[in-house]
Amino acid sequence: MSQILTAEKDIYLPEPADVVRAEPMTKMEMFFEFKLSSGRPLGHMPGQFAEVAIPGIGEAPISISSSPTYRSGFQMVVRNVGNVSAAMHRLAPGKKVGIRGPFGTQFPVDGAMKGQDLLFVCGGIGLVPVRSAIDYVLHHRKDYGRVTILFGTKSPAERLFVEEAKQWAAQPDTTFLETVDRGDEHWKGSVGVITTLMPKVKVDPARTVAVICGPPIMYKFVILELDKMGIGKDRIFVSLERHMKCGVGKCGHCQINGLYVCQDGPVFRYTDVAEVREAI
Amino acid sequence: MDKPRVAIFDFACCEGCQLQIVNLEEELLDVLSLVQPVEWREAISDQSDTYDIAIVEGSITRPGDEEKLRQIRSRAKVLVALGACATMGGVNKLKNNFTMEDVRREVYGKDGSMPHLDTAPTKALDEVVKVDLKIHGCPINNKEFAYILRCLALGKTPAIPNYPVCVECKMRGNVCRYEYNEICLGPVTRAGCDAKCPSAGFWCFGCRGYVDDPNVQAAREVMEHYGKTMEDLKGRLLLFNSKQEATENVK
Amino acid sequence: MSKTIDIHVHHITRVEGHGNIVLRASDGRIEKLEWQVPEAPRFFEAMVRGRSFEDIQTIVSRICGICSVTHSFSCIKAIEDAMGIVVSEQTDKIRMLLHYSEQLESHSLHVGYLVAPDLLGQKSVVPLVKSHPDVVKTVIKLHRTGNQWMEAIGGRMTHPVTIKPGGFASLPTEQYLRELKKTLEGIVPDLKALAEVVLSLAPKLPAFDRDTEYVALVDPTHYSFYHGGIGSTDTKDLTPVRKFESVVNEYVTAQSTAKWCKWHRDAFAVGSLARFNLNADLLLPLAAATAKKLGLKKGCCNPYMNNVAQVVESVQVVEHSLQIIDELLTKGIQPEVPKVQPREGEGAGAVEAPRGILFHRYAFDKKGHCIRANCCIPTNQNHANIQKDFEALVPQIIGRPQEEIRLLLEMLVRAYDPCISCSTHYLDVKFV
Amino acid sequence: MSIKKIGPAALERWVDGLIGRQTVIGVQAKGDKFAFAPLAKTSALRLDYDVAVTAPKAFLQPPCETLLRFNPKGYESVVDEQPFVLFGVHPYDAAAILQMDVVFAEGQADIHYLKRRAQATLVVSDVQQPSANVFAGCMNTAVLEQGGDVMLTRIGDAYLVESRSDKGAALVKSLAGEPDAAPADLQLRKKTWDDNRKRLRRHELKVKPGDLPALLARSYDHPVWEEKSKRCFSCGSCNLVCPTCYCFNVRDDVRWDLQSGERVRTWDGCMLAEFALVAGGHNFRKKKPERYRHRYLRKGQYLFEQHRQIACVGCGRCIGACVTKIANPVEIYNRLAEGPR
Ligand SMILES: Cc1cc2nc3c(=O)[nH]c(=O)nc-3n(C[C@H](O)[C@H](O)[C@H](O)COP(=O)(O)OP(=O)(O)OC[C@H]3O[C@@H](n4cnc5c(N)ncnc54)[C@H](O)[C@@H]3O)c2cc1C
Ligand code: SF4
Ligand code: SF4
Ligand code: SF4
Repeated sequence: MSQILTAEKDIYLPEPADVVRAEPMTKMEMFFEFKLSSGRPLGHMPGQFAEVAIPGIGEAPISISSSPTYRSGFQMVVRNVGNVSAAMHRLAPGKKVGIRGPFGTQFPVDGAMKGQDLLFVCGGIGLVPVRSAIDYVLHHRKDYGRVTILFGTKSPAERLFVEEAKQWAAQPDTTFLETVDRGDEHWKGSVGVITTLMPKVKVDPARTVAVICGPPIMYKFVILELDKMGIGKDRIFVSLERHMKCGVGKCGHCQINGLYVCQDGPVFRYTDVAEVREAI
Repeated sequence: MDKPRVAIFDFACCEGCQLQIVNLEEELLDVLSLVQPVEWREAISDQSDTYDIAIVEGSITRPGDEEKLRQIRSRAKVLVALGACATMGGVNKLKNNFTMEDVRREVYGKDGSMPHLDTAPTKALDEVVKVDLKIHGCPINNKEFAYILRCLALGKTPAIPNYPVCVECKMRGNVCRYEYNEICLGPVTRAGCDAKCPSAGFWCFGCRGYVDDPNVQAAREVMEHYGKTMEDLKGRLLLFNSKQEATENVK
Repeated sequence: MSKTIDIHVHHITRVEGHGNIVLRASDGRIEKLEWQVPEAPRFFEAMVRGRSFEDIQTIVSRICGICSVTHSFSCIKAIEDAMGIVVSEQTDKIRMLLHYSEQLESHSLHVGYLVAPDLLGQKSVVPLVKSHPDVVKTVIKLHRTGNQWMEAIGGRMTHPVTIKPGGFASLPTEQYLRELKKTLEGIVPDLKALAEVVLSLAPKLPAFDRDTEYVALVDPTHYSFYHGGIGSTDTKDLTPVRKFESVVNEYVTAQSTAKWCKWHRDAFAVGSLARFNLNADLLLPLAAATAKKLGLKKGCCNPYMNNVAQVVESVQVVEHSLQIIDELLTKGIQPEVPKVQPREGEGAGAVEAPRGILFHRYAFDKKGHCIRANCCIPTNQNHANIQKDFEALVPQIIGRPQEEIRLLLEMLVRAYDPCISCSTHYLDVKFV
Repeated sequence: MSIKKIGPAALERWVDGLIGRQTVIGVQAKGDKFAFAPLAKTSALRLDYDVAVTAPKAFLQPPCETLLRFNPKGYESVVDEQPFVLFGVHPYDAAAILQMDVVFAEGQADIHYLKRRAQATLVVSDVQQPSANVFAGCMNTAVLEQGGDVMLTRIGDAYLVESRSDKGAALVKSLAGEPDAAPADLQLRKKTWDDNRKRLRRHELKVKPGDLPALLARSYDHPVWEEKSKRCFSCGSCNLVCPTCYCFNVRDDVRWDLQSGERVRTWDGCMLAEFALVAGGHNFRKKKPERYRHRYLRKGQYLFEQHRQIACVGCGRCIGACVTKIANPVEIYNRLAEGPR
């Protein structure tokens, strides 16, 4: 029989945080560093997200882009697409926001990924959450095998973390490849959708774990390629996005069939969603 | 930051929407804390040619009015259509079911041909110029007007419902008008009025216009179930959605 | 010294709808003096053809945002006349109650928001907030009371939805009526305060009399807004509403998209002053005392005094509403569901809009679809009279500075509380 | 705890006493229908009602409620802590409330619901007059054998009053002097329950509720979704009248100073076109059949997988509320049970 539980903590009450850095990255994306005003660390793991609140405007779920190994605060990258994101773009250091979280599942950096070769496949802003895992892995470099990072954007102007990516590539046993859908007069790199990069990488499917994050349309095609490479479905992890209001499994918006993206995700093992019809 | 300069204009309409602004009573002062009215014939004596936001009420029913509206558009950074007449032509569109000679003769008899009684098929503002924002309703809901104004001042896109009136009707705990065999347009009409009419025991006649994807075909199919005819449904759809495409599709 | 006056008030402000004042004179000789109405005609009478009797009120309410309740009632009464429907006493009383809410709302809007700025030397109500905060507070309270009262019984603040042929879509609860009674008792001091303000400003109202025919509804039992036949100060007999065309005698003029009217003379006036001149003996005690205090006497023919009559009427409607509420509460509200079988026929209805008598006529076919309509609105009935007032007033003031002349003419127009947006007119009605 | 038997006069005395002490939300006439609303006098109480237009959940998760207030200093929680009695809740609606209790308490507990719920005393009343569309008998919710604070059953002109919790005991304290129900009365109550299990079946479900999750799980591609949803208005009525639906939206409203205001939550529904729409315009359930299917699957399969309870209590409100008559779960379940055509 049910009983009524009572809790004192209001799960909807944001905690104040200070804007430490707010810097434009591209035309549409802005980089932020926040610090909880209480000084307490956020306590997240790579792949998790938090709800960012701007009084009067609303709340939006935003991935935490920095690794927990980065201790002076936490970082986010926000694309200006609507009300909260636009209001965030108007923020400057010294301003405050509200934070709830961290919420959701994490990339299994201490589980399935440990000791394995890693293949990260990111489209556009999908690099943002994955960056927390990349940084975490590179921070504990010895614990993992080969690291390959594939990154695709629509155009050169939309590339994210350009300087950091150079440092990733400079790490031992680490490859960073990128491509753009459409180049411009300065672009000398690869042109084509992200799947065109995949034949260029050689992996040992038996010891590789793949992580995918990007726009909805990308998953199907990348998974087909991974399948061709022989990487098992249970060795693939995806991070998914849905409409989300509460972040705590109540509002009903983020359901993918029976799964809640805010609780069961955003990071899913592909075998757990492969048969879930609305997932990918 | 300077307060945006706002001018309010009206074309053919009953001016009920402007009245709703007046009906904000002391909140009008709050409105004035956010914007500076520079022209508003119904309430103040000033008139001006320079403004940032033009709020336009009423529909276009005379060729000469199109020119005036274009002029307003060219002067305003933002053009807001206020109320059903402006957003979709309103009841004035009923006229379009007749020829213009016919309506002139019907109302003015043999004098109907006098030049100052000239009239043309009714148009909503966006049939003449680009409209940046629509404030729905006949009349508008002044709480929504106030909300929209605050959103704009905050730099926020206001959330204008894109779901049917039934949602608000259920939230208010009403008994559905269909239970009394009345034709209610709630299921195809855009919410945002707090289901005012069904809450007062009257059917929704669609004064906020259709939702983006109205299932008019379904409305047609249910008529028989309630002992009504297509004509009954069309007659009601005509009030505020006359000559709009989706109505036309109801054969 | 030759002096030329050229006044062209394009779209006079602080009125409903569009009207122009044109005056051209040189050396005291008037060359052109016109009250023009360029409002876009909206052709309501043509548009309602073919529509069901159930939808007519929804349409014609939109003739005017300020007197939508009145339009609704004239329309519903005409439909009921055409279909032989007699409503219950309860419905009749609640309708009067709803109708009064609009009188209070409109009168306080007009006196407070639109006219007061003239008398207090401001361009709008906005600066009054600082200069005369108490006046503004009183006006807002009265206006809001009227609006909330209208919304509670009519379902909406403007364009009511509860008024149906045969009765109401939903009835006010007894609890609401008790609350309303308290509210109305509560605004009596505010009405008195408003009367004081008007009293103090009355000397600023221009002294200008012109012998005029006044026309209004007259009912022997009470100061009427909703019942009765058509009365005139020029005759003792009442004309039945069904014959209203013989009263208004509409005609088209090049000056106006709205039609003009005349009855016993070349023009007549309707509105608060007309009602007062015809019904003053039936005022309830507090309203009668207010009239006395403000020096308003039966037979007054200064059009500027219309605003004073509006204040008296505001008191009257509140006083009468309190009586009606008591009567309703004594009997208790009985549930009633209007059921109407449409039938072929033709009928007319009239009620008093805040700005004067309003007539509607409709003819229906067997299925209850409208085949013909005619609406004659009060502002139209006043247009010719405004012109006549102009012609009498201007020679008296022609020597004054142009700005002053202009203001006096604007004030005159505003005194009539014109509601020009209701441009709907029909000529040569022939019903078969 | 003993079960009391009280006559109409005692009932009136009792309820009048309650009204004097706290807010009592009781079922009353609303035109020719019934609704829960604050009760002013016992004579307005209509325990013979068929179904309340709006489910009593509206008093636990209101259509619009303030979660937080904010001002330039920050956010603060707003919780409602006024005690009240929900009087006359039918067993199926009570069953729905017991489900909501689980939803809002599990995982991260929601204090806005829970605090309000903790203040509520639930007086459950057996159905006297089955409504036109009720099928609670098929969903095992026609009778509430356990749960709630007080259970009322009408026996002839009298009521049996059973207190089922400490809160219930406190509520019926003033009835201490009333006679205990005799064994024959309890027999009659049992008969009423047995009857109600049979009577509250205006629609007959041809599958056992326990078989629904599996049935739904294999019906994802059934043609009925497409077929029926052609007539769907996406009006959400079926969601909003449902006593077990709890999905919500959250939005901020500011005052004129543009700095202070409220974060409010409102009812929402998965049938509404923009329920799964994200910024940038991608809609994860863009088509009507997808949303239509989701509603049935969520109630009968997804939520069952989560809580082991079917999120349908057979109140029949959705059947009546749907203007185009496509929201009848029994019809859909029976159709699915017939197989893939
Ligand atoms: C787990 C997760 C992680 C995310 N991480 C990032 C990130 O790191 N950086 C980033 O820029 N964006 C991220 N997003 C997307 C971001 O949440 C949306 O772009 C944001 O909600 C848009 O809010 P807005 O107020 O700016 O737009 P609005 O003006 O609110 O318009 C967007 C509309 O979609 C609704 N909506 C609700 N949830 C979402 C959603 N998840 N996505 C899009 N729209 C939504 C809004 O309520 C609204 O109706 C993430 C989303 C999820 C679910
Ligand atoms: S009354 Fe109208 S708006 Fe309300 S639920 Fe019924 S159809 Fe929808
Ligand atoms: S219920 Fe319908 S007619 Fe009434 S205000 Fe709302 S949209 Fe307009
Ligand atoms: S009530 Fe009917 S029409 Fe409305 S969303 Fe539900 S199924 Fe569709």
